[in-house]
Amino acid sequence: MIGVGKMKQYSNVLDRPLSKGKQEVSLSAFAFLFSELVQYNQTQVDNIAELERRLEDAGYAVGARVLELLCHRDKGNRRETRLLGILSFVHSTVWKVLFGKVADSLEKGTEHEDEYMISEKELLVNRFISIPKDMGTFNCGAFVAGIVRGVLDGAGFPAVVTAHFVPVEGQQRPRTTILIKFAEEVLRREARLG
Amino acid sequence: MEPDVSIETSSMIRVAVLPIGHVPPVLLRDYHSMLLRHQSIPLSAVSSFYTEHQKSPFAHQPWDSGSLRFKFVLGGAPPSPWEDFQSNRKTLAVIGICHCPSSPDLGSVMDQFDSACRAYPAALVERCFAFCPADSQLEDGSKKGWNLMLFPPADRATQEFHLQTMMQDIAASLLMEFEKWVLKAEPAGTIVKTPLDSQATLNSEEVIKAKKRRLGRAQKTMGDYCLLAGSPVDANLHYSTALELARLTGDFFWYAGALEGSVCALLIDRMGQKDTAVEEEVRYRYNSVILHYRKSFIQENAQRVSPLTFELEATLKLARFLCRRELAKEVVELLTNAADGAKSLIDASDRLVLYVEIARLYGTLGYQRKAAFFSRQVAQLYLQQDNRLAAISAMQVLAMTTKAYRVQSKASTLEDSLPKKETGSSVVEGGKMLHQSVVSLFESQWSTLQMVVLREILLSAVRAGDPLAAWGAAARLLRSYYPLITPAGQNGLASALSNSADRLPSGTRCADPALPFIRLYSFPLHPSQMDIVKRNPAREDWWAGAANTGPFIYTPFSKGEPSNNSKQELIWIVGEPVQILVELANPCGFDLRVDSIYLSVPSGNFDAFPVTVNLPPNSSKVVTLSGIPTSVGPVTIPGCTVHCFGVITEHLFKDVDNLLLGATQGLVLSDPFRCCGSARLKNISVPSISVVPPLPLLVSRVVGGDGAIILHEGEIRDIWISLANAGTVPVEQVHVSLSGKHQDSVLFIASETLKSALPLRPGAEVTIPVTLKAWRIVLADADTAAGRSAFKHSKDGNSPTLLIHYAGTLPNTADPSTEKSVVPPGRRLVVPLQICVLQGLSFVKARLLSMEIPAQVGENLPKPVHIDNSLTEGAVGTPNKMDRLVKIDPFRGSWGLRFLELELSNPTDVVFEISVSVQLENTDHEHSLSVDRDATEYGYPKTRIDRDCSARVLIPLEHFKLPVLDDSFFVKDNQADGSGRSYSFSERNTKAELNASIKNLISRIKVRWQSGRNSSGELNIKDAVQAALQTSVMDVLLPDPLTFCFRLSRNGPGAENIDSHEESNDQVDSSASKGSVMAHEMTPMEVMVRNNTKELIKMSLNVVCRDVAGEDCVECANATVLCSGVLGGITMEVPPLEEIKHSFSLYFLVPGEYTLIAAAMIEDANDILRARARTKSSDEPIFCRGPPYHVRVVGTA
Amino acid sequence: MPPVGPRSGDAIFANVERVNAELFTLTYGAIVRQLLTDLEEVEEVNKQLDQMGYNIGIRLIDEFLAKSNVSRCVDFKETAEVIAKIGFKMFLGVTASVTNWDADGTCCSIVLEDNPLVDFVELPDTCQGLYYCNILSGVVRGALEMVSMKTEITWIRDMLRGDDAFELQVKLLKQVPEEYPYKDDE
Amino acid sequence: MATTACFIIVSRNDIPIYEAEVGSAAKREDAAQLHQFILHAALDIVQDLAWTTSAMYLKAVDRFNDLVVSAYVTAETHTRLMLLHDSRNDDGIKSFFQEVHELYIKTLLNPTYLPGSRITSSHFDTKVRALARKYL
Repeated sequence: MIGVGKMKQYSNVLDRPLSKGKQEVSLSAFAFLFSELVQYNQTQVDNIAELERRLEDAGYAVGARVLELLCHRDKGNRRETRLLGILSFVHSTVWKVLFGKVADSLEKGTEHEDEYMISEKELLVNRFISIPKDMGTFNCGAFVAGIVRGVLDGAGFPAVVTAHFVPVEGQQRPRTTILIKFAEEVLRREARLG
Repeated sequence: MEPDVSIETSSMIRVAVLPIGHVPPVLLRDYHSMLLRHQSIPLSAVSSFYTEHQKSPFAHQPWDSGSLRFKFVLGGAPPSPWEDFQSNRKTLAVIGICHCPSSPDLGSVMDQFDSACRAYPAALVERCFAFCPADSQLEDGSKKGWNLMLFPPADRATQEFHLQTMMQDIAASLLMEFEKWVLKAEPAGTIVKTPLDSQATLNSEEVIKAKKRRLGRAQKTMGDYCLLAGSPVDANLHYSTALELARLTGDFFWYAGALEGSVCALLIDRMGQKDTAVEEEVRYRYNSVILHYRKSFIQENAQRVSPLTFELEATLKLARFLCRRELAKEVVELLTNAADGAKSLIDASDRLVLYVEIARLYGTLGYQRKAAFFSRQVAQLYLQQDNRLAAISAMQVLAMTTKAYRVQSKASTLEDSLPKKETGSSVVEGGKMLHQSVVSLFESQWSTLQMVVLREILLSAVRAGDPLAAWGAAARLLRSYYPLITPAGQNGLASALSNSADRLPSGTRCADPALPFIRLYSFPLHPSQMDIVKRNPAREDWWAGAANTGPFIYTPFSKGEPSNNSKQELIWIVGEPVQILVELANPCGFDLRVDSIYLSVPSGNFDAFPVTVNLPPNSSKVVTLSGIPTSVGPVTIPGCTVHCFGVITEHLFKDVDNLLLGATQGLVLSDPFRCCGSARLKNISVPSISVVPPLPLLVSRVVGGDGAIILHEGEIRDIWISLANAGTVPVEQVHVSLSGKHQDSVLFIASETLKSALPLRPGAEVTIPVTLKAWRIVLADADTAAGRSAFKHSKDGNSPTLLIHYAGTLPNTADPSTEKSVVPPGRRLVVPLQICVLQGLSFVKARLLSMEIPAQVGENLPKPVHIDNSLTEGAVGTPNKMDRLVKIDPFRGSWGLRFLELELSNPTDVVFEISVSVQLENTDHEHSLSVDRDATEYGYPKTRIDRDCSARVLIPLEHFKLPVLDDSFFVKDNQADGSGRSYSFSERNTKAELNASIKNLISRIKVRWQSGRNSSGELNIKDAVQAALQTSVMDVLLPDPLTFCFRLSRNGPGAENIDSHEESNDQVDSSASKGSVMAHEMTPMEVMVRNNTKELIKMSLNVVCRDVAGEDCVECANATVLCSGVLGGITMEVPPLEEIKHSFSLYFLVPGEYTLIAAAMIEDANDILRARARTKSSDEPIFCRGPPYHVRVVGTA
Repeated sequence: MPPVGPRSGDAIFANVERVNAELFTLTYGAIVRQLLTDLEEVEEVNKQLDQMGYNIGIRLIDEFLAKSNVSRCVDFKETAEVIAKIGFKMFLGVTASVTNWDADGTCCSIVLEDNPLVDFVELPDTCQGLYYCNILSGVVRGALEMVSMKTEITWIRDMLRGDDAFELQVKLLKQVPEEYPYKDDE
Repeated sequence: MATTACFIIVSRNDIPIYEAEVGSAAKREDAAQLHQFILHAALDIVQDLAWTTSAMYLKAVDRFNDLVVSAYVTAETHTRLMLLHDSRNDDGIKSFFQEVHELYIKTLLNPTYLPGSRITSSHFDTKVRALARKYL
């Protein structure tokens, strides 16, 4: 029956036009799915770091694809070759498409040249997840961090990307900051390109 | 074309360096390198040797700043046809190099030198340097002609200095020669030609033009000499005129030449310092140089000669000049154009040079892949010319490309492994993207290219006669690309491997492994026999905590993905062999013979035992590799050392792991193990192993028991386990514990015996008994055939296991010095008791029987039943056993006598003998005066049950009757028959008591079996019996409230003596005869009523006498029995636990059998009685009836 | 003012918060990818996906009942309809149809023309036998179990296997008498 | 249609994840090999060039003898579509690249496809060859 499948042309993904990305599903559907992602991975690890790594990997897979898709669809086949360009691409284009809004803020790290931060008051994936006490600093943002890393790495800006809770005064829920630390080769190249 | 040309080349004086006589290559290289230090001699240094003969033509010679440049050509070069065009192509000096020790006769040396020099007509200066001459040579050397320079043996510095002066001298003389030449050249415009100008062209020219052209060329040449003389300014002057003339005469070729010269002059003048202006200028002029060379291309003699080489050289020169990363684009453009030229080059060697140069330049540009590409082109050119030297060069060139094509030999990767990783990780930040890191680790990536390159390397290596290189190439090819190679091709490679191996000395090592693929299969941590347990010196019972862990706790494959960070600790012991399983795969189409394979242990404290393996095509095999740790310390096992295809190679586990990882990601060609049909297994991390000093080693053996110990259900047997110390250290501590299922089946372990044997010296042995009691087979298995289920059991590992923790001496931790020295660990010996429980007798059912045996009226008083031991002990088979089996007390009456009938069947194929015994506490009869014995046991005859037979066993129960009826029982009774009456205390409690009493009743019944000589056990029938008794337990236990009995009171009162127990039995026997009554006599009788309760009972007693027909023969019309005294409605009160007598007399008219029955109507019965009588209503009277008594009346009617 | 009877799927979907389907699809893709890498065997992956779906199903039912005031559907037929028409719409924004009822109304098919899970997906030969959308069957099973209907769910058609639609066969095994332990605690 | 045309997709780590000889010329193994060697060599140039422009189509980047290498760098910078050809039809090549790029995106989006691994899908191959016939 698989053979039959190959015959059917319309069944093949390559023949379908790329979606315009306007389609939507209910947030709770995603919420359920995401919580399953987290729960499954919990069964595969014995420590938080490992869990975050696995979530990040999952995110990476998403990011790498999103990059290619969006550059083609939303940026008319232009590549981002400069650091700031790619950052704003992540901060605005990627965020807009995936989370329906531009990220709250994009800042340059104060102490380190190679660090940038994307902050979000209420990261989509953290909205419906409440971290059990025993999981300490675990942050589902790792998934988003993975997406970011996927985009950056894909575009040739390898970086270490991590998600952190940052307490905000006057609010009991902390905001999530995605910390991006670029590899030195990236900065070297930036310098060369001037 | 010439290799290694640059713009500056035009200013270099070419010097041939020729070895004269035999000069060992090493030395030659050394001397040459000494010369190379003097490639540039400053004019300032020359001046001392320089003597001005005439006005120097070099007006603007920069004596202070300038210098002469040399280009040493080792071995010299054939004269070029283009010498006139570019003077730097002339070999202007010859330097001979002679190593005196190897050529003693300096005379002949000189002759050789002179003859050598003849090959260089253009040479202006000739010198022969003779190194380290002997004294003899020194003196006759001085005689010889002036151009032999002796370098007496001296320290390096001196020789350096000597050489320097020599060179300066040479420089000076050359300079003077140049001056001569220029002066000579000036007036007479000597005709200089190049192969380019054909006769035709020369003749055809009209005179003026020809003259001009000659002048121009002369000027150009003089410019060249100025350059060589290190005077750029003078050179420039000549060049500009030359350019002018060449332009006028359209002599493009020479124009270009002059222009090149001018650029060189410019650079020399600028002392090599480049600023953008200069760079711009150079770029500009050189482009026109290139242009003009191209212009000077003349069709008609194109085949014979073409200026193309010059165009290309110029291009390369510019490229080299600009060769910087920033200008990459431009350089690439130049080089690409240059490359285009290749195909139109006539001379193959020119093409070779061209490609070499391009490759080099790309290399310096950092374009490794480009460089590799052209290097390969070079290699192919070499391979086209079919000779060994060419092959060698080809091989060397290809070797340089391997990095770019990622087919390096492991040997080379080892060096640059670090930077490689670094770049790898920069692409793969944090190495998190697993598959990427895998890919960069995996050999095969751009297989098409890689295979070609490796094939070429193999080919060239074979031609070059370098078997090792050939082997390595073939190995890499086979290992990485077998899936892409046809079986035929694979065979070819295999034979290539063995062929090259034949040319190699045996025991040659190669960095590149070929086949097979080897992965860690499993790491048998200690067989449970040898478990090692960390010994905590602090606690005495170090085994505690370790004890509960079953033997199979250390399983190397833990759940979850292989996490290498959490490596297992593993301890090996010096001198105790260990084994590791590896899996070998041969995915190729030929039989693979691994001559030897053994664990490679760099740490060196391990003796690995090699094994030989044969792997059929496309097969994999799991091989056990063993070895013995030789000394204490950590052991690392990165892989295996393999001797295969005649060469020894290292196979690292991690390489294969990466490969497999790649395979799972679908990134690599194929998984060698999968395609050999071997299952995928999680990759196993080598545990971190440490070797510890020798420990004691206990080995166990079940004495006589080969394999499983076979027991019948419930069987109890002793077995003997012998423990021997096979280690080299005495056992000091030992502790035995149990684990596993059915621990309760081990009744006793003589651990004391073991302890007492300590310390157990090496080789010593001790045997300890262990008492086992077979458990019952669960009913599930019971129906399946006994044997099978039994074996299944033993397999299930549901037999118990003995854990014997033991250890050697504990270093006295008293002194702190030994504190740090780690305590030698203890060990654990696991002795699984392989118990097979065979199904034994199977219990079919138990049921309650009751029977009634009427009593006889006799003279004696009924006595409470009791048997003294003398009769029971082993009284099996004695004649009077029967009446013990069924205990009848004729007087007390055996009314409602109850038996427990057990039905047993024997499905096994052995014979069983059953013996039932009942145990009684004498406390039952507290009222009897018998001396108190704590327990008496009733034996019953053995019952034999043959195979496949079943048998019944009767167990009378009346012994259990209680003497007294008191209320405590009623509650139970009441619970028992579940009447809903409410009582003071809670049900639960009473139920418990009830069960307790039943249990205790049951527990006194034992059914033992015996089979054969040494197998015996007890049948577990408690539940069954309980079930059987549950309902009627009350009737079994409880006496009636009243018991009645009759007797003949013929020998008057007083005869009632209760103390004549001894002869009770015979009396009972005789009672029948004695009790017979004569007809036609007044027979006085007594009826006795005993109150078994603790309260006084009021009642009205009735006595009835019936004949055989059951007619009441007293109170009827034609009475056959007359009576005196009251028989009916006798009201009496019986005090608790007392008897009351009532006398009467009977007169039997007719002899025969009569039955006396006493019955009583209890008035105002209390609850107890009601309960016993199981009546609900409180008003209805309770009727109590004794057992029937028989009276035999003899006599005549 | 609770609207009478169940609200239409579209109405609900219009009102619930929504996210870009691509995020959903790609995330699901990432999950499947992880499972394939971790479990290696396609069968295991199918199991795990079904399990995940089941976990979702049993949690999702509350929200479903709450948002769509579906008066608890007693008979299986009705339930199936509700799932197809409302359930799929309100969560995935796609509508499904119910067909192929068997005689005794205990077995039907839920047919999906359009399925956000499988955008971009094409099964390579190494993944034949994978039920890519198996999570859906799990969801349906789990949800139905919460309304006390034990069901067995099998894929009849799968576009990834070349069929023209996705068809889930839902077979009612047994219907536990009505009781809502999960309804109250919210 | 180009007589010679060799198309490859090179992943990050410079591994060809798709190769196709799409020229009309008869296939010869040594030729095919040479083509790949040329393409491989061109990677150095592409690498440098890629960062100097944000365009994906880099036009002709390198040549050897009369064989020209044109390159197209996708957003996922490490993925390069490279074509070795002897024709000079620039627009054709450009559109070819763009359409193949779209195919590549679709392939990439397939979750069962692991970025950087070989593209084994047979549809992909057939479609690429079709495009080659159409544009080259």
